[in-house]
Amino acid sequence: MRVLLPLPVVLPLLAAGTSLALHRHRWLQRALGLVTLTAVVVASLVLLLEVRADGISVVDVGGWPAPIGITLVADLFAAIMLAVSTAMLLAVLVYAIGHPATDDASRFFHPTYLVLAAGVSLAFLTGDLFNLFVAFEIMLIASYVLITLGGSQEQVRSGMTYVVISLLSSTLFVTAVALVYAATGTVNLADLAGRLDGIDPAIRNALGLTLLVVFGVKAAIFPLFSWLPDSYPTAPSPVTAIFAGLLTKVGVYAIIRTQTLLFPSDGASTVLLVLAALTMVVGVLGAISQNDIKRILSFHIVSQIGYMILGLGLFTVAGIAGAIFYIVHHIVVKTTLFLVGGLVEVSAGTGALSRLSGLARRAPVVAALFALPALSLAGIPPFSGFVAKLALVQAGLDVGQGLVIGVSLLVSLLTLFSMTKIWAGAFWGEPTEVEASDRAGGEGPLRAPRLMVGATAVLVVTSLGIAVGAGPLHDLSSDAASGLMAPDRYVGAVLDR
Amino acid sequence: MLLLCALAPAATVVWAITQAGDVLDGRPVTEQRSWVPSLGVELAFRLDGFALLMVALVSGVGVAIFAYASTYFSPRPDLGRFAGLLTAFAGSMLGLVLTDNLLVLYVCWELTSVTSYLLIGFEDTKAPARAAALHALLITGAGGLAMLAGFIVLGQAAGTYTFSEILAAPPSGTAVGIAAALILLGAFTKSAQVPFHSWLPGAMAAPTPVSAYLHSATMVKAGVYLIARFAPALAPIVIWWRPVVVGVGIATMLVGGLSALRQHDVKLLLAHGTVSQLGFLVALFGAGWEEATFAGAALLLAHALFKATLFMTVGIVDHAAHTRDLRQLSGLHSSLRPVAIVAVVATASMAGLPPFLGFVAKEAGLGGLLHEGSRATAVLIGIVAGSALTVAYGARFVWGAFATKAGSAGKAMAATPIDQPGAAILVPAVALTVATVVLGALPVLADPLIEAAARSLDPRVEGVHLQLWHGITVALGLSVLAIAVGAALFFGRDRVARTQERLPRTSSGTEVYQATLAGTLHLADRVTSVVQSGSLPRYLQVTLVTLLALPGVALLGGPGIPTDLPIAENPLQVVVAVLVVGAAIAAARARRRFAAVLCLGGVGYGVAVLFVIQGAPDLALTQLLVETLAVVIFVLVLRHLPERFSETPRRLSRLSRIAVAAGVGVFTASFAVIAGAARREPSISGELLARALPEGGGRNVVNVILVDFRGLDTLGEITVLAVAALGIASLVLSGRSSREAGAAAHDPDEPVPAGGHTADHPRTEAISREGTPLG
Amino acid sequence: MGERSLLLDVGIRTVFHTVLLFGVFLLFAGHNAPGGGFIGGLVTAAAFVLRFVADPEGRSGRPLPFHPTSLLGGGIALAVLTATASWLFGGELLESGKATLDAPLLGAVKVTSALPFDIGVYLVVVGLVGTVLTTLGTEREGPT
Amino acid sequence: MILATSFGDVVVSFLLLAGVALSLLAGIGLQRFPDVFARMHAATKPATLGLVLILVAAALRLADGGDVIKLLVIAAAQFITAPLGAHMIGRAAHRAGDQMGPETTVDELAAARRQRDDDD
Amino acid sequence: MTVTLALTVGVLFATGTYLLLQRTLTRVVIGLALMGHGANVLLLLAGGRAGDAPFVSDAGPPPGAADPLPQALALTAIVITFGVTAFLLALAYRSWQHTHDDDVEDDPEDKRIAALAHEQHPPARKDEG
Amino acid sequence: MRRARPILVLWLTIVWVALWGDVTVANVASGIAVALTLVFALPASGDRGRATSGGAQIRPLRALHFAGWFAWKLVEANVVVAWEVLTPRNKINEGVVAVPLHGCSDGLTMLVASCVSLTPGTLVLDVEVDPLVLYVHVLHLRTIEEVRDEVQTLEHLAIQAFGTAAARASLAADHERRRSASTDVATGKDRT
Amino acid sequence: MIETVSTIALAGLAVSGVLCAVRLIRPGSLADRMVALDALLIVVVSGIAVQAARTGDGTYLDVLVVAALLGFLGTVTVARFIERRGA
Ligand code: NA
Ligand code: NA
Repeated sequence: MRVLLPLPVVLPLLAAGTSLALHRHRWLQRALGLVTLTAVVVASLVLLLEVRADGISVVDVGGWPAPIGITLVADLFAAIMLAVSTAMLLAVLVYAIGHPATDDASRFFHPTYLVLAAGVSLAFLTGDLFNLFVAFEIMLIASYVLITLGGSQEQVRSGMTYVVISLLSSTLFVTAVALVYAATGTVNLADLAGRLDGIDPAIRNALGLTLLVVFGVKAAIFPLFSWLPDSYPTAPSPVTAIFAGLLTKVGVYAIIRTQTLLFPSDGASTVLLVLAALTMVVGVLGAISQNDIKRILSFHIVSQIGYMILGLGLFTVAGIAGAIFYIVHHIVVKTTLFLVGGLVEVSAGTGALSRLSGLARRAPVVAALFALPALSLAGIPPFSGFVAKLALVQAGLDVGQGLVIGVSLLVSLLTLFSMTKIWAGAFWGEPTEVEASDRAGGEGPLRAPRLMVGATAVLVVTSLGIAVGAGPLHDLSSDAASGLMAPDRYVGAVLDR
Repeated sequence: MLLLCALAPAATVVWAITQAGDVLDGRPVTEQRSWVPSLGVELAFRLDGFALLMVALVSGVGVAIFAYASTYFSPRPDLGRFAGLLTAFAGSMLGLVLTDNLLVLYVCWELTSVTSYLLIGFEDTKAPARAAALHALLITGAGGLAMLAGFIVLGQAAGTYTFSEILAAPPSGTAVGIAAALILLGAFTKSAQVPFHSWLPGAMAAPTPVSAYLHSATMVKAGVYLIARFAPALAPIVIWWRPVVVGVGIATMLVGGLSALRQHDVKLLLAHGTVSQLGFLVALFGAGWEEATFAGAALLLAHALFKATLFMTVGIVDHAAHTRDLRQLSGLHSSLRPVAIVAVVATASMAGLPPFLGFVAKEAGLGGLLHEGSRATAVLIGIVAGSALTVAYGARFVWGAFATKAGSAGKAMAATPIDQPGAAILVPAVALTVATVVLGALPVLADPLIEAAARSLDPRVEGVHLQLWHGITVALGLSVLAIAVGAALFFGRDRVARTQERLPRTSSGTEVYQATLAGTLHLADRVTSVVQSGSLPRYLQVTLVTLLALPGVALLGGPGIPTDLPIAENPLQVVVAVLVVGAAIAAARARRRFAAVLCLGGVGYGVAVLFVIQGAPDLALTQLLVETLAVVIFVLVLRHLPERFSETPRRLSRLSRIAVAAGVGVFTASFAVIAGAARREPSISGELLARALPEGGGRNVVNVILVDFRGLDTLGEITVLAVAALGIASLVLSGRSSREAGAAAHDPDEPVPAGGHTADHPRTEAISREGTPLG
Repeated sequence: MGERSLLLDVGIRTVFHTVLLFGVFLLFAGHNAPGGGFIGGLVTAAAFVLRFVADPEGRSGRPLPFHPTSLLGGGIALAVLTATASWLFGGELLESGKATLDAPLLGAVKVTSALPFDIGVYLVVVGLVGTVLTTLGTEREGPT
Repeated sequence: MILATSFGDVVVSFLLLAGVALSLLAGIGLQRFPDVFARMHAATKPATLGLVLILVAAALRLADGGDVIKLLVIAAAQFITAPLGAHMIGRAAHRAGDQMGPETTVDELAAARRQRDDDD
Repeated sequence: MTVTLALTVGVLFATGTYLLLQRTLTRVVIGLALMGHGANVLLLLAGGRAGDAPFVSDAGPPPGAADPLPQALALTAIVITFGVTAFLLALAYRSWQHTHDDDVEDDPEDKRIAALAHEQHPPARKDEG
Repeated sequence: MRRARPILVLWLTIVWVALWGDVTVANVASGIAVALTLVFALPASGDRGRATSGGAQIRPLRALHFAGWFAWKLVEANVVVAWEVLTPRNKINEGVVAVPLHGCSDGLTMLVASCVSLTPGTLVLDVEVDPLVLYVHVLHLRTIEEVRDEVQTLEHLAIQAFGTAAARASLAADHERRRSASTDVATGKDRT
Repeated sequence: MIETVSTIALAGLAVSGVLCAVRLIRPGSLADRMVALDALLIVVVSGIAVQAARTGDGTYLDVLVVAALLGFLGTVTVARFIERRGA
């Protein structure tokens, strides 16, 4: 276990350095990336099993016991997030390699992508507030580079929005760390849990809300989300897909981790529930108003972050279990949908609904690959999104939060509406000429590269698997949520050894 | 392909028959698999009498529909898709009626909505079909979500999601009322009850087999199914249940009937008729009275048989005559005689004429209601009125589709030319008609099934039987009355039409739906244009205002700013602070890029001195070096840019910027001192200081922290630096490669340089006084 | 146009090696005195910036005697390897090793694994600034 | 390096005060002189000399030989870099056309430049 | 923790915010840098009183040693901010190459929707189904 | 420059040892190693190939003379500028004077220019090479000749103190020539 | 004695620093700001040197070395690159 825990951080970093050295050999870069991420996925899965069996796993980096050194901690929540995220990283890498516009043409793609993987893993595993900041920065700098990889005018414009907003939130993060340290004298999360307990509740609350704002920007909750739909759609498809699947969820992870461990609430948190409702509503309304597949999907990211925050805001095991299940489902499905968006762009030459039509006839495979996750996204049974929604609705109604649950159900209807907009706009209708695609003119069937389709199909199957295996997975989420609702276990595992 | 798919419902029929013995004897067949037990989702199935009736309906009519569809469509490439969707629908519908778990029921319910969406939009190149598909999906979807909430409320009140257990021992309390209301929303939308009925006529954009199957025989019965199941249990508990459900049913029956009389498209006429009949069913089941329930079960069967048949005939007419407008159809009674006969029989059943099944069912219903005494009077009146309308629109349908119409100048209208269809297409319709006739004539054949169905809904159903002839009864009298009024309405159809014209037009459900949709779209645009302004300054402002609004406000409730703070620890601190503050303000006010950068440098050096005063030499060194190198990098970039900041109109007024800035400043400063004063325990640094030399092997504790205690931070940090370097290289190199590409072939997409910054016009003097360039 | 200045050239040539030396000193001294990989790296980088400022176009030879990307990769690799070395041998990640070598003439030399780690840091910092110089630094002015 | 305490203190004090006086001169000069070239004469140069005096004072107070050599390095560096900075700023200012005082009569650099531009 | 330093932090944040809320990227970067300075000073403030440099002699740490941990954290933060700022400047340069300006433009798609939203009537949209 | 390398290595070694604070075998050895590494692995970017860039020889007495002279000028100039700063009246009369020099190595040119610039009241704005001309900004300009004289004297003293034998010989020859010509020295402008 | 003198010295440097800062902050030509920044840095270095003289502690001398060797880098770079635009 001690060997396993740091692997997801260390392996990609080592590989990133090596990949940089191999920048003249794209095939070696590709092989290295695939091998490394495969190993990381395996390690993460084994870690998940071990944590499930043996409880929280802790490694003191450098052999320095907490709170002197930095501690890596894998509880069930972290292990789940790690396993899902690394699997997505691997799948998207395969897709990127298969992309005909060769997103990995840049010799910087592979090293940066690996660094992104390391950053995401570290964010999940670290048990230290400042190290979490560092993890965020690793992840963000890699994302800055990836989102502007082509250097086109659009990318640069939207990249600026993304970088500046992220930089502001990073600065606020440092500020928050400073304030927390001023009040407590430590940055170790487990240590903080005890020390924050002793200070004035108003100050404690203000610190919690400061961190909420910091992570809220990354997680794209209302009203801090606006950067996301402006920036994500301009990146290359694989990059957008992995951002959409992972990055905001790292923010959500941080919110859940800090709010449950450091600022646990006795009952439902009104602030979180209100934010959740607004996030859901405003996000979906934004999606409805859009006319481009990636932009629509981007707004849905926002909307669905609201569901996750809703689960947290209930502050019950069921609510948080719902949130965790929702996150897992969302990571897979949202990544898939963006990959499909990329398939549409590759095969039809555009993602604008006004210029797309009749794809169901011309690209039936793509249509099927879209339809399943789209239904899942809208919470239509029997797909994973339904189970996720069901878990949250049950949890909410269980504690009498009918209003916010009502909002969430309305939003899921609007989500369905928005998905039909893509479906009707792009897949239904008279097949039209393909734009800007030299590979398939006329009205014949459209083709996308096999590797891309294959990677997407694997993810679609995965999302179906989540639905089929929803029972055990929800049990797992419940266990993870129980762990989060009992912070003493985490604190004990880190401090008392 | 389609015939092959018919094997699936056929197999279901066979299976149902094998199970029928037990079920008819009142022993439900059950089966259970686990799915998400922690959420109460169990794949529990239970075949009781009512389920058996529904299964028979879904799969029996299903076989007919598949057979019909196989001849209905001319060969086309997407028939496979059609067959798949139709099969998927049939499966979902079977699941819906078979499951004994409310949540699984919801699953199937939504699946039928989705397959319905895809089937209505099957002719996806036609915009009306797409719109109708969406309409149906949104209405039934909305209702479905309400129903889900209702299920969960109910399930949580009952402690189980097992349907049969809840019905056996229904919970009580306000929660159940809420649950009932929510569930009814689902049922009403699905079964096209007023005021949610508008989607069903629209759904006629679907190919006729779909209309026949989903939108008359099966899917739209799902709501009825739900009401039938719940009514016996909930009607006694929820006080408003009976008036609301029955009232809605009657209203729907009347509204549907009246609308049917207005239609010119015979398919739409049937659709409105379906709405009306669904209302009838809801009224019968909704009361939760035993005999009405029994009658409802019978009508359910009868309706499926005659309405599917009628749709099939409409499809044949449509294919043959290439129109469904009754003003253009004429003389089909002779050119399509077999079709006309089938249609007439089915219509007669619908209109409740003996000796068909429809009559038997209606008689049972009227009789049952009469047994309920005075409390059912209003219901009876409504149903008789509705039945009269049914007779009228039934006649209108037969006349409209098949009669030879009066043309202009008193002559008969010329017969509509037709393409004579093959005989095979009529086979399924004939089969269903035979059932209508046989079961009408020999109701005893259907009686065990109907009785078992009714009894599984309400165990109190006892000793009720289907009969063709009850003797001269009040019920028969009411039937005769209805037929007479209906006939009068048909023959006075011109006057009826004129009267309907004169009635004030209330806004129809479709208009409300469309207005809601448009309103939602507009709202979405408005909201989005506010929150998603596209302006970076606005986003930043929102972020910072949120900071003030959440933690800022929370801080106001705290202990306040401590009063015992020292002004400074060292007089120099004050001097340097003043310097830093001054340089910061100057940086904020500077109008030229380099001036701002130099002021920033001043701030950086000042901060370095603050670090020195604070006792942080490493930090001071780092700050000094970083600041210097930052200035260099600034220069490397800014040398390309114009000397002065462009003063383009700003989105945010100066005042609002100052306000936010002041707020943020006050917030951080006060939070800093408040947080500092809140400290109760010493920091962990005592340990660090103590262990740095003996265990870390270094005297510079900061360095030991960086490379040892917190080496992971440092590892991350250099990763950030390395990737930043890659990013810089990537950006600059992308510029170079695009420039090279541009040199090779002048790229027209490359933006033309903004005016004033061309090579011939060197930018304004760099070194000059603020204000005038050289003064 | 940007003429070079003889005085700047000579002045920077005069201090260049001293700055470099100071950077190296800070790197090595950092564990016990102010300094360390960052600071040493920044000072070293500043030395190259000095040389760059004197001769931005690189008319008298390459501004950097190394390829910055290799410094970045090498630095990261060195740091990660140091971090993982003890871990691979059964210790914790980033666990520092300490040893005292008896070198001829030099006497007892204390070696800690913190040093190679810090050298990695040092290389990356120099690599970053070097990258800036070879990219942003060598862009021609004027409209593209 | 350690002088007799009292005498040493006097010397150190003198050096410190003289250095600070020069530094003050720079500050005042920056405010009083009329144009950027004049201010350059007033600012960096006295301040540099002042710094060197202070460094000498510090050298007298610091016991450690290494520290004293560091001070030497600092002084040397200051002597080399201060005029370089002044030269570069002055050159840039002159090229950018910053104005000298109104009484300026001779500018042979500007003349030389004009000449050279004409030749091109 | 002193009034002076707290005020300094406040002013750095205020001026940083003021610059941040503008359109020109250069100003935004400078604003972020000022806020970064504020955050770093705040981090140091969080360590408590000023003190001697945290260097340990054989006798142990000086009794009045400053808290070393915030120093290390601030150092890390400074260097990270430096790297990111350098990248942002490169981005500003690339933007200048495209547009010959470093103003951050509004998102065009957002502007299009805002224009739609402010039409008098709800937009007539075809093909919603 | 090659000849200067041993001096550079020596200087760096001294600085290294000084930085570490005590003279031990380890420090000296590592100092030499580091110095050699730096000097040979990272040579200063090349000079501009001018003939005048040469080595140096130090003559201590002359050097002392130079230093003394410069120190005196420095103090004097500081006093003058201090006076200017502190008195209310403004006697500033600025000008830029072209000062043609005899010509010497880059290092010596730098030395002379630095000394000029370090002295309050004079500042080297620009340098021309081949032939060598310093453009000196003067705060209190009385005559152009006075400025030229002072700077040329400084150069003279510097070459005497630090120049190579060849440089000194060339300087002497130049003096001879100038004395015999005994005419006005051409202005910088004329020379270009 | 040294205590008193160095306090006076620091006060004097503080005044000088403020005067330099005013020139940096006041609107003026870029060259003016650069001169002011240069002078300010020297004053700061002087201040740290005074502090070193006062305490006899050499901890901060490295800061001085860096400032003296590299402090001019910023202003020289600015000067080096803006002069091109002026020319
Ligand atoms: Na994100
Ligand atoms: Na379209």
